[in-house]
Amino acid sequence: MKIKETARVVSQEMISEGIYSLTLSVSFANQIRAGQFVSLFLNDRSRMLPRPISVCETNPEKKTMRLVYRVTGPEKGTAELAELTAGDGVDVLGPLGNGFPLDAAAGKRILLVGGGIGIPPMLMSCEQLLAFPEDKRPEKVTFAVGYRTDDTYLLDDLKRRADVLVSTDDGSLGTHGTVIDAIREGQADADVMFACGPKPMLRAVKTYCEEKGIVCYVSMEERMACGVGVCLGCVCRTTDVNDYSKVKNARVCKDGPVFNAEEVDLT
Amino acid sequence: MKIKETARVVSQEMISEGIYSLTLSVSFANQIRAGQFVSLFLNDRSRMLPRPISVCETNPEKKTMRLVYRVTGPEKGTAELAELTAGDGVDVLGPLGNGFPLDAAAGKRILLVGGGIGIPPMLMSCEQLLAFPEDKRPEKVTFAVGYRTDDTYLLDDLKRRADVLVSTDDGSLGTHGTVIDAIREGQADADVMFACGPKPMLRAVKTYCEEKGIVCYVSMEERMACGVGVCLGCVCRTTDVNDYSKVKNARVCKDGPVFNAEEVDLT
Amino acid sequence: MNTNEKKTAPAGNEPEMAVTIAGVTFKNPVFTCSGCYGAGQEYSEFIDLSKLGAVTAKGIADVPWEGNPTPRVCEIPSGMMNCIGLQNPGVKVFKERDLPFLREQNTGVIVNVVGHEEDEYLRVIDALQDEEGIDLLEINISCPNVKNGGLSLGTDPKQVEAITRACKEHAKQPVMMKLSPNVTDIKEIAKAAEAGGADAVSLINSLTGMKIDVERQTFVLANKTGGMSGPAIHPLAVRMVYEASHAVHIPVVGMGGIVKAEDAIEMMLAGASAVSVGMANFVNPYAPLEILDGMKQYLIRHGIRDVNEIVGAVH
Amino acid sequence: MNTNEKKTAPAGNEPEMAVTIAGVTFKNPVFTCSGCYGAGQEYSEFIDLSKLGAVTAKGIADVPWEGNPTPRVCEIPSGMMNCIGLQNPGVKVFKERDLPFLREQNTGVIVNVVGHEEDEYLRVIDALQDEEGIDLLEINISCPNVKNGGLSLGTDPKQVEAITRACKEHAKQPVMMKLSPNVTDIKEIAKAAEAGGADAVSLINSLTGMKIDVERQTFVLANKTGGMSGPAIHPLAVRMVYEASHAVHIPVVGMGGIVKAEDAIEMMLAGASAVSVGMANFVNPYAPLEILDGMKQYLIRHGIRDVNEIVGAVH
Ligand SMILES: Cc1cc2nc3c(=O)[nH]c(=O)nc-3n(C[C@H](O)[C@H](O)[C@H](O)COP(=O)(O)OP(=O)(O)OC[C@H]3O[C@@H](n4cnc5c(N)ncnc54)[C@H](O)[C@@H]3O)c2cc1C
Ligand SMILES: Cc1cc2nc3c(=O)[nH]c(=O)nc-3n(C[C@H](O)[C@H](O)[C@H](O)COP(=O)(O)OP(=O)(O)OC[C@H]3O[C@@H](n4cnc5c(N)ncnc54)[C@H](O)[C@@H]3O)c2cc1C
Ligand SMILES: Cc1cc2nc3c(=O)[nH]c(=O)nc-3n(C[C@H](O)[C@H](O)[C@H](O)COP(=O)(O)O)c2cc1C
Ligand SMILES: Cc1cc2nc3c(=O)[nH]c(=O)nc-3n(C[C@H](O)[C@H](O)[C@H](O)COP(=O)(O)O)c2cc1C
Ligand code: FES
Ligand code: FES
Repeated sequence: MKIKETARVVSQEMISEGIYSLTLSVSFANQIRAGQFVSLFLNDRSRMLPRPISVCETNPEKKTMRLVYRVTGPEKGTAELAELTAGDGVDVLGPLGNGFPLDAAAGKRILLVGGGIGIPPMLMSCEQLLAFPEDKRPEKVTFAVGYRTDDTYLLDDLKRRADVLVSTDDGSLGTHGTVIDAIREGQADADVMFACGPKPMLRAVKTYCEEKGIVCYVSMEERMACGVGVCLGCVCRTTDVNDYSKVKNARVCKDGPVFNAEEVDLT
Repeated sequence: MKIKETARVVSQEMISEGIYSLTLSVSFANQIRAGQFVSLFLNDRSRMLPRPISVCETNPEKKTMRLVYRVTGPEKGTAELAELTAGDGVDVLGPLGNGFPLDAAAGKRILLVGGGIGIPPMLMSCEQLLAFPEDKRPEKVTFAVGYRTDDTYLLDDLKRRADVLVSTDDGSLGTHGTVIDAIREGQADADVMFACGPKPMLRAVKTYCEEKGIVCYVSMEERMACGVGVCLGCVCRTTDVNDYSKVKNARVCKDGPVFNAEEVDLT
Repeated sequence: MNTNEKKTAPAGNEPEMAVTIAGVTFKNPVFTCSGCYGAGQEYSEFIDLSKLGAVTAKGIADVPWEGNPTPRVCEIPSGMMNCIGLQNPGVKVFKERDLPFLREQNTGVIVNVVGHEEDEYLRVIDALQDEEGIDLLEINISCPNVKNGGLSLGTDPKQVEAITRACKEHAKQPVMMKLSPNVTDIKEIAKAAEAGGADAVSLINSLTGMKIDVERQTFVLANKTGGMSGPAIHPLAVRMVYEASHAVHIPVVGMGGIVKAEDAIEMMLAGASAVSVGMANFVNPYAPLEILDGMKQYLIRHGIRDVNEIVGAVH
Repeated sequence: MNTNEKKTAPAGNEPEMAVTIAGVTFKNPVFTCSGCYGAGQEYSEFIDLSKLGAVTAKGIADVPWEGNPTPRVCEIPSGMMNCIGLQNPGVKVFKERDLPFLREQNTGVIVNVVGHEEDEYLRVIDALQDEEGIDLLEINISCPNVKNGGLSLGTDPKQVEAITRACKEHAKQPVMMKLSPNVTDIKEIAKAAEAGGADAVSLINSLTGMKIDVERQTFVLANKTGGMSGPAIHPLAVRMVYEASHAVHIPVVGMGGIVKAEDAIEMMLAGASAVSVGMANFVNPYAPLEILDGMKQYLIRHGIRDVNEIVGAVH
């Protein structure tokens, strides 16, 4: 059940240059699936649209969720979010979207691929996969993550949970190049891949999976208004006519953000 | 010299139901004259216009000023101001307007008349009059203040400085009726009167002063935008053609807020 | 909808909230705007749709429309812009999938009709002729995001009168023309709709604006321009509702930047017989019901027994 | 102003900021809006006026005008409304008191001319014919707050062309027509001004809105309606500047909701040759200079040597 509520800030810290980790107490913490997101609203009422942010981790007992986000610029809405401190209130709408199809990874070797600010939902995907009952647990979970430089974030959190292949744009850490380069270099065989990151990365991931016959799910990003599927603001192109829209469009917020890579047109 | 700056909140407290006392540290604290006001701006950027508030007291050594204001409603800008706490920043433009002509009271008996939220500038007028050199000091300073009920504010501050005549609308304290009733009842003779309050009160004050031959200055209130005299939003009607405007209008923010009662049309 | 069912006497000091537009009685004057509410399904997860005066469905054409490329939405001060371009699944799917859902909600149902040219509008209207449970047809002659058609159609009084007349000839349900704010004289346009036989007018649609991304030196929206909505356009909407309602004798449904009860009351005081809540839903899915509740409080506080008393009360 | 004095080569990597409009060169493209800057005096307490491209004085009529009753201003979401009603001391006092002050500031001087009907405009223009130090006349045919005249004059292309022609015949200084946004097609109006011989157009004036005090059930502004300005109208202004600048060959001065450097750059990318800062001054008296500074930073950051390069760069 989706809900709009005022969440309390439990804590916030900067975990890397311009990257913030925000823990919020929300009533729906234990209903969130990996790959889902929430809409955050600003207190400055001149800025009305939501900031969609993926959930990075949840703590169902404490009823909290952790978000990790980038401040996109000094005057931006995310800069206002970065000023929140423990005890403050922030309006949240969620949980939104469909999340990754975790069952598709049951008993399989899965690669969790995150580029840049697409890394956070991979942490939660891993958590939930590892929490599967013994018989359904994936055979192997591996992260493949790409950063710009060695100013990384969440890397320790990832390493604590599974093997991590790292790439950096400038070669200062791990494989010099893209996350696909890291995967090739690490010879990380997989049956299933979940990916979240910038469109060029998703495109490369899709191509790689096609080549290797890997089942691939990608999390898409688009500008949003409603976040719940009514405004049709956030559509992405689909390869076939979409069942809901009856045209070659699907709503990222409602039909996604996670799609089977074959369904979406990433060109 | 007028200036726009971000002032720090030194302290804020509610001093009566819905009435707040806000102390701000401002660079221009020692340049403020009694009867002048400042424009406060909100942090919510959807609400851009200033909230003009009279200065109630200054502390030139500490470079602070005290404002006392009423929250006009739950969703109003003043409700946002009431949430400020020590350390917060608030944008201020000031000092604005002309202030009371204190010299007019030198050696005279003066009545400082405040109604409702018009009381604060009277405190500062008294302060500055009592700070006159011995030979210029008024012969007598008396306050006459009107409240709605006995839920008063600033009354102790006033009493510490001079005699106070009080009226209340409901008769729960002092004279039952208007501040003019209190003045008549208190037989407070005066040569000069400074008044600030709602228009009906100012009208009554003007009539009373005409009747008694008292020199009378009133502080006017009007909706403002610029606060510095350019927009012509805040004009009041004048009895004669105004020298600046060349019509029967004067700018409350720049030519006022204090006018000789004879100059302004209070009908 | 059964009219008698809605017109029940208010209990205790509950003010009377029912309003009648074009002969149709709605439970209360709080509707939702077309394009901001899908066909009701998604927001039914948040609120009980039967508490609304009416749901206005997203604009429906005779065949499915793809709409514009993305980005389709962006933020502007105190509002948003959109250039959805009227993506919709076409009237056939609407009838089979969306309308049955709406019919079950026990709420007013308004169907928003779009087209590039007159014939397309008429085909949609024809397709809806025999459908039960449609209270009003809202004819969108004002969408700023469709190239051929849309704007020019709704900004020329002669064309407005002509298309209204044509719609009326085909429609079995009452017809409400939805007007564009991108005009010099809204009075003239409203009068043209009335002259063409419209049963009501609704306004305002979104106001055409533009945003440029200065760092990337490109338009923010794929369509270059978009329709502004939200509080930013509310004072314009109030002015136009005021002018239109004084120019015509048919009811006016007011919309544009309504986010709180005060805004809705303002619109009705200006002359609207009902109001419609648009982008406010995106910020707060409970907005329409909070607005309805706030309106009731207001009426009680002011000792007003019937919401119809405030319609056009300030003039 | 001496043109040669202004057109000095920029030092170091300072970008070239001078712009030429109607043959007059201004130091930089940041002006202040009429009605939002008096005649410069008050804000000269805050900033050095010689750093501005130009000051546009408050609208001046042939005789003093009282303007409208109060309240004349109110707050709206992300902006304000006003119904000042063009209060002004008349052209005689302007010439004797305000113009001498402005002349001394070493800044561009634009005089905004108002009237109820053509003759009144022409009398002001005639009275200014022999005045030194006026760079441009801005003819306000778009003020929404004056009953007889104002709006209708500026919304009818024929009338716009006619009054422009008449003004041009009388004016010794270049003429810039100030256009209203309350029109269906701004391109048509801009073309009419061009056809009438205008040297430039400026837009937008404020957008007509209305606000009602629901508790008191009265109009908030004494004039019922007022002109909206501020960020709320910025996307509309950008769209109209874009459309107008693509419709005519004369320069466009853009205004409407500019509060920060980005807004000004956006306006110029859309096609404005210069921009004017209005109500932003009320919120921040240093705004025009902060905007100018931000524009320079932007040009440097993007390696652009001359501000004129960004004019109309996004299309
Ligand atoms: C499903 C989804 C999940 C996301 N998860 C994360 C995450 O976990 N961490 C993270 O840092 N970022 C995430 N993003 C991107 C994030 O939403 C944007 O970076 C953020 O909205 C930018 O807001 P701003 O206030 O900084 O920028 P502004 O420019 O002030 O934003 C203006 C408007 O544009 C929207 N917008 C701007 N950039 C984007 C963008 N890239 N994608 C979508 N909307 C945008 C904003 O939401 C806002 O409505 C996600 C986006 C989507 C669609
Ligand atoms: C010179 C001057 C001195 C003042 N001094 C004081 C003071 O010392 N203490 C105090 O409590 N009040 C004072 N006021 C009144 C105070 O400015 C208003 O109560 C306040 O602006 C209301 O703002 P709001 O956010 O509560 O209301 P909102 O309704 O949210 O305000 C909307 C807009 O209207 C303006 N406005 C609303 N009411 C008034 C009003 N009565 N006068 C002027 N503008 C108004 C606001 O400034 C704002 O721009 C003074 C007013 C003036 C003109
Ligand atoms: C995303 C979006 C889609 C819209 N689609 C339609 C539409 O299909 N048909 C229509 O008549 N109006 C459409 N509108 C206009 C709204 O119905 C409404 O007239 C406008 O948004 C003003 O109301 P608001 O400010 O409350 O949003 C749309 C508006 C938005 C924001
Ligand atoms: C208080 C006020 C007074 C104005 N007076 C005039 C005027 O005298 N002449 C004129 O052409 N425009 C006048 N305007 C319109 C502005 O010049 C400008 O076109 C408009 O405010 C949009 O710019 P902004 O959003 O930056 O304020 C006035 C605007 C305001 C807010
Ligand atoms: S954001 Fe509205 S449909 Fe996705
Ligand atoms: S508020 Fe602008 S002149 Fe007084």
